[in-house]
Amino acid sequence: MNEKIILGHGSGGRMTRDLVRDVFCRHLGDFGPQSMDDGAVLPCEKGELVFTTDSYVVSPLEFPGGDIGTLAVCGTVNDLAVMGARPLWLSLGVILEAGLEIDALERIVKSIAAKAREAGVKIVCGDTKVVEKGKGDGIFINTAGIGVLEHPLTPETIEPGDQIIVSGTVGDHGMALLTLRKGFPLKSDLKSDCAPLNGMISQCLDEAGVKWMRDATRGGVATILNELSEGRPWGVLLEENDIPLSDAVAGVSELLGLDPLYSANEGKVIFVVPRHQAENALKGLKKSAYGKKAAVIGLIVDDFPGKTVLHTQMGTLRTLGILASDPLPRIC
Amino acid sequence: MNEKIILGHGSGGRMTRDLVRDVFCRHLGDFGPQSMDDGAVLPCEKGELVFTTDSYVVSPLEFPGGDIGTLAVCGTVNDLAVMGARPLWLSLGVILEAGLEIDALERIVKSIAAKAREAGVKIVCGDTKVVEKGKGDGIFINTAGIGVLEHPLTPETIEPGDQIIVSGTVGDHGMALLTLRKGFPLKSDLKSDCAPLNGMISQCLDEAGVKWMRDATRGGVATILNELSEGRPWGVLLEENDIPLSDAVAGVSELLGLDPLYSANEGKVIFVVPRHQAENALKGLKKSAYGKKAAVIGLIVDDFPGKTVLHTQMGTLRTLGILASDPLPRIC
Amino acid sequence: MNLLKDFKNPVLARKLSAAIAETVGDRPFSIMEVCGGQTHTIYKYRLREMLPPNLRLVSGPGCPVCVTPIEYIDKAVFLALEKGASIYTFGDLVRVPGTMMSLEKAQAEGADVQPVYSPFQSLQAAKANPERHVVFLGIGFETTLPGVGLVIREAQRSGVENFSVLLSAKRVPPVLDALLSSGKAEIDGFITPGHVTSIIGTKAYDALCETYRVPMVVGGFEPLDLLGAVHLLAGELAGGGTRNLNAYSRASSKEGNVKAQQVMEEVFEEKDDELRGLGVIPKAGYGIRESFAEFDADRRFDIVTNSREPKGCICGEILCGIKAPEDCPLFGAICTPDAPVGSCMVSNEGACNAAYLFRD
Amino acid sequence: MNLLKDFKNPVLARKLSAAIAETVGDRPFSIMEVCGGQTHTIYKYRLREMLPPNLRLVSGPGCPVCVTPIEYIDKAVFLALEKGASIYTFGDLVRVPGTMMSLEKAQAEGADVQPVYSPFQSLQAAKANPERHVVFLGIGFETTLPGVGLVIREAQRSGVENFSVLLSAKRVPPVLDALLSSGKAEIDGFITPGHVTSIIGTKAYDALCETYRVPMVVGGFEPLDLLGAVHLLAGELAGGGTRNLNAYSRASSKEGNVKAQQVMEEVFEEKDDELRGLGVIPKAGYGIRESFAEFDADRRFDIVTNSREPKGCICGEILCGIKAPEDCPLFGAICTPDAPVGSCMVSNEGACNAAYLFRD
Amino acid sequence: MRSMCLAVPIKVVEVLEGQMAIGEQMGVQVEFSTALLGAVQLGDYVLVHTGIAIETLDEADAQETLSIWNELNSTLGS
Amino acid sequence: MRSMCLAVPIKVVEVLEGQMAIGEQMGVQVEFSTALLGAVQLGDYVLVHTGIAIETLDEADAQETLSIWNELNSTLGS
Ligand code: SF4
Ligand code: SF4
Ligand SMILES: [Mg+2]
Ligand SMILES: [Mg+2]
Ligand SMILES: [Mg+2]
Ligand SMILES: [Mg+2]
Ligand SMILES: [Mg+2]
Ligand SMILES: [Mg+2]
Ligand SMILES: [Mg+2]
Ligand SMILES: [Mg+2]
Ligand SMILES: [Mg+2]
Ligand SMILES: [Mg+2]
Repeated sequence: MNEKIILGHGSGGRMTRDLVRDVFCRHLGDFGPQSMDDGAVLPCEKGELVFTTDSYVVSPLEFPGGDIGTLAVCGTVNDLAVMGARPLWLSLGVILEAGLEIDALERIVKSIAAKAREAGVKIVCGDTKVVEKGKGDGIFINTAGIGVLEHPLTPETIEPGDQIIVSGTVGDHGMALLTLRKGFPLKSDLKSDCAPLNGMISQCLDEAGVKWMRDATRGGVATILNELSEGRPWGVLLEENDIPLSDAVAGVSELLGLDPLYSANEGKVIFVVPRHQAENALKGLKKSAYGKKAAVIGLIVDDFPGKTVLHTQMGTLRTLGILASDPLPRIC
Repeated sequence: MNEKIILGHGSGGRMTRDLVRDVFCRHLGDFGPQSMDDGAVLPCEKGELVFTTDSYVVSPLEFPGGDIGTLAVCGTVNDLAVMGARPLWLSLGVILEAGLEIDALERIVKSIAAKAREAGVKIVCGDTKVVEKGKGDGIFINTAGIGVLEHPLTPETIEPGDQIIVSGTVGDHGMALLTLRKGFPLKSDLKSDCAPLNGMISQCLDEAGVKWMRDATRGGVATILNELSEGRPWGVLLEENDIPLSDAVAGVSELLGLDPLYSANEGKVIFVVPRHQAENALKGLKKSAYGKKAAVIGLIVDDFPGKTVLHTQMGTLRTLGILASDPLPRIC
Repeated sequence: MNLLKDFKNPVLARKLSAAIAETVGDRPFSIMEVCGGQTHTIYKYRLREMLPPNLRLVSGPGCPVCVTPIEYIDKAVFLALEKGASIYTFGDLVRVPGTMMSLEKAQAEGADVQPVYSPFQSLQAAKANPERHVVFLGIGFETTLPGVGLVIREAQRSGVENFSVLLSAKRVPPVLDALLSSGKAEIDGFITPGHVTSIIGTKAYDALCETYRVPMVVGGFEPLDLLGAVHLLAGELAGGGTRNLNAYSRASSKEGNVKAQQVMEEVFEEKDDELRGLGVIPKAGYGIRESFAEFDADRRFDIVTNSREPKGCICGEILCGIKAPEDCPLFGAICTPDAPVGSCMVSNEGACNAAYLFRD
Repeated sequence: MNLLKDFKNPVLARKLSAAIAETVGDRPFSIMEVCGGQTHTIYKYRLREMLPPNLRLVSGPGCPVCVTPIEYIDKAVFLALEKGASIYTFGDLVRVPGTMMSLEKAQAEGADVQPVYSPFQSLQAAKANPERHVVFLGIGFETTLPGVGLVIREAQRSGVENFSVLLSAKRVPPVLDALLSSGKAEIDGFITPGHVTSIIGTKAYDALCETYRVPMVVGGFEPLDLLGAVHLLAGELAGGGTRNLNAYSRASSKEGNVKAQQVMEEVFEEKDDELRGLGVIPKAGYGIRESFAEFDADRRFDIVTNSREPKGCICGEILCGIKAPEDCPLFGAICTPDAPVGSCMVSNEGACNAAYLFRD
Repeated sequence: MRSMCLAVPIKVVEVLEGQMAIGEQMGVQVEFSTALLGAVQLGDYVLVHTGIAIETLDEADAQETLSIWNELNSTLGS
Repeated sequence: MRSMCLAVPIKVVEVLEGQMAIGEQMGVQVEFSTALLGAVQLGDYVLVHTGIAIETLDEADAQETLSIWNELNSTLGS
């Protein structure tokens, strides 16, 4: 390949997936990730560990509802939790750009501490690098996380009739960051939904036979559900009217012509549960402050195998595909 | 603090340590690292894990003897190995700058695969982000690593008479990268010594009662030995004449007025072993291609408690302090 | 009332759908929705499912990104990379392939490319960064043009020297005229573009209806707006009418927005212009008047391009309503939103993009 | 032979050491090593340990970074941040604190600051980046000046327009003259700087020896060079001699490097100049001649500074040999290489830096 | 992000200097130019395209349109 | 990095165009200007400071200096 990396390669859409497959997985072979899952299940002498990593490159560094530090803890904690693990330990690698205000750095580190405390995880090792001004963007953060696998998921048992639940309103993080773009004449009370969800998830796991779950980050609910349905003998059918949406997210979506189903969340999980457990799952979720607006938004169906389909508010059916990429700001 | 981050904060010298202590450790408190060690020992149900992280921001991305990918694997593998762990799993987080050639990326990923294979570790999870051109520097890599603790070190048993061993020539990586600086009219056959040392180390551990070891990366041998001696009731005495040095490293040092004892290594370990085991340790090291030039370079002494002192080639004694920082290029 | 939600009411939609079916019976008709925004809504809500199979909806030439010649992208890339200009643009343009590269790829080569919501942002950026030259990519139909005119006027009024507009402005009526006069597309009626009509007024279509004896109805962009427009058209088609009607009267009038027309008149002048795939059409475009020449990037810079249209792309025929995206052999196989060949695959308002995104 | 290693031979060192001790007996003498590079070697190899305690080595004013006024740093920062110039500099200068900030901190504010090994690199950079103005920070004594002169001459010859030098060039003999005439420092003999002497020749010290009746010996930079110089000086001191001798004859001669002197003469002209801590000294500096005015950053730019010397720093007295670093109340407590107060703490050739780095 | 044909009804909540105004739509505020309209009143609905109001919306007309469509069920089966 | 007073003996291994040469020191090659010297010969030792040769080194002189110092043991105890 004689092409160059462009922004789209980091969009989280198909271009990212293709790059990972064609470059990383191909060359790493046996030494690379054996699945495209966000975390890896590791055989331990007794029990199994889950290990995951994410880098955070959000701009701006601080935003309503959080900052890059909040994201770095919550993102990795959530990645562990949605694998069915109890998050225990995080690493913290920061790349600082010369010129960053130490005050800003302190605020971010405080956020990290606060979220680690809330999530009950310890940051057990770290690393600091500084790059020249103009070779970074304030601060980049990598966190890797280790958890103990307590509730292995069973996507292979998913069957038509199983219910799709989302833990709250959709698209908040992405739309909140979009309205902050420099020069955009928009104002709203939108906040990122960034939150550590391991507590909420474990309450849900206690109550319901969760078969699969995933945090709906880059690419949003539509992308995550596509990952669920792809290659399966069944399909996902969503009910547009049932999808929780804050007024402001709906408003920004209309103003900018964007679809909130593709907008990133940093505090929302999609669950697949058996139909008879859906009520319990909702009850469990609503015990958490982060799950108050949880709702059943669709179900697994025999029709449309491999696809995710939306029953629109007009009563028609529309396939939800995966977007290639967005010319949008970095949001996580 | 109303100061700003400057390059010195990332030099690996005292400014870095102060920043970590005053900002990260202070705010993270109980949730942060409990020691300044590079890796963390984690209680596992059966046995103990070691978990470590490092970001790699070297410039240029490719250099004689390796590339940023080589570094990212070897650096983290070595950090695990010098904690007495058997490295098992790595995570891989990359931050790509728009405009990076995919060819270059492929070469780097191939290096990662090759070094992982050589070290016998698996890269089990990863993450890819892309930032705008001018907001990064080609590629930044973070690797976090997990190993199983097999040979806990016993620095508390170190006593006068114990021998200091280095596994080979000193300063190669740092000096090799320095000669590559844009516009510098220097040429040499210097290569980075970047290598995965877990194999060599385990051979040494089998042969000798290693009490302490450390890879002598940023800050070089002098800085790492200062970390060893600081606050101890004994001192470290080095014999300048015994320190293995390649001609080219000596030559660049003279030309640029630099001290190779402060130059980074990416394939060298310092060991402390009991006097009677030193021969065995050397024998073990020399079984590895990476340990052929291993040598005893000093010993633990009653004099100079807390200090590292050099017996110079002139026969005088000189304290080796820690440098504050260097106005040098990023080298790891 | 909520002007957005009420026009998505599914109960009313079903009523309109039934009324349409009853009105057209089983006679076959083809209706063209002129505007790309309308195409987007039709695909997004799958409105074709709500129409009888004998009533065909055909996408028209009203997607501004789609009709912009490839040379325009090449010029923008040239200004960014060779002249070091900061490019401010509607987001849709960023991924459109040029002959050598898209603006997104130019970005990876170091170009400063900023997606904006409003052309005013580009003028603000020029004022805030006097050391850089800011070029706004002024593409669009009559909906967008008055705003671009306002910004140019304001730039002159406030004496901004580091700002210019690379213009590719198109006019709907001459394009429809060309389409109808060519006789290639067999269209029985048109849904004319609501927001363009807000500016130019419904009177702009009177002559077309009369000359070509074809009914036209102004349509909005909500599902009900479009079904309402189809409903009115169905009545005309069923009864052989050729009137110029308005199903978007809450937002467009006979005269249109006179102030906006004045701004356009002041800043721009009509000219023959090329539309991608359609060729040069008399009076189909606007240029910047001599009195504002300093803000015309084309005049201000010596722009050198070497443009070639991509091989095999049938965007032109699709824009004329002669072919559908699925008729293109490249569609979905070689040409996808990840690696678009033609411009119709890029914009959310392009027929190929909508057809791909919302495909089954 | 290996000209580097052989002059580090510890056996010969011990012989010289013994000979020195025997020569001076127990009479107290103070010897000043003039050059910062010599100070560095003395600390690095702990040569004081090899001398009898009654023979005191005192660091002199020959560290170029140390004697450069703080205003010079302020000018460089101004050029970088206010004029957007690219600053090319010897690495030692990067961390020297200015009144407001060091160049390293300016870098964190966006300044382009490039450490180089040779001034030629800066001219190459100017040729390679015609859109930027490159300023080379030309500081140094006579060792360094001919190279800076060569680069300025070459810049003129090749018509480079985006290059200039911010000059702060000092001359050793007038500085020693001022030191001796002030009578403040009680120095019995001088080790004169080997590489400066390679350029200016030993004859440059003849008048000083004669006027002030003090012996001088040219010393090199290897441990044996310095011990050898001390050995010769010891002989003079013991015998009351005041000769001007050369212990570095393999690299310096009576006449010095005539070509280098010609380059200096062509490009520079002597002027009274300020040395940090020492004040203005007649003929102690160089300026750029009118014929090369275009390459003089001071002439080319309107540089505005508001410089203040740091409080409490006694660099000046240390440079005169009146005080030692340890006499400064800030030394090691408030002033360290991490947070240097004065310039002597920054350069590897500064007395405070060497004293701190190699302290026990 | 789609901006080209997109125009959204916005309720005027504040009239600013220099032919600018602030409007609201479902809790989101947007600043826009009113230079293409006559004077706007608080409470007016305007159609905003790329940060510029291009038309004042006629609420009564909208209401009427909707009720005409609603009437369709009297002539047709529901 | 220290450059200010630092000058290092370099052996000339290649003479280039334009008053430049390449020298070697312990396996490291450095390109430098010879403009301040007369013609340099292969094998000459020169003193290079900031990329510029400032003097030709006199090996015989160095040898002599060393042997003078070596003679000191005949007059002193070792
Ligand atoms: S599918 Fe692609 S190539 Fe074919 S007409 Fe559409 S845009 Fe052109
Ligand atoms: S220790 Fe610091 S403040 Fe004191 S004289 Fe030296 S440089 Fe100046
Ligand atoms: Mg992850
Ligand atoms: Mg994640
Ligand atoms: Mg995830
Ligand atoms: Mg580290
Ligand atoms: Mg930046
Ligand atoms: Mg580490
Ligand atoms: Mg490390
Ligand atoms: Mg380490
Ligand atoms: Mg990830
Ligand atoms: Mg870069």
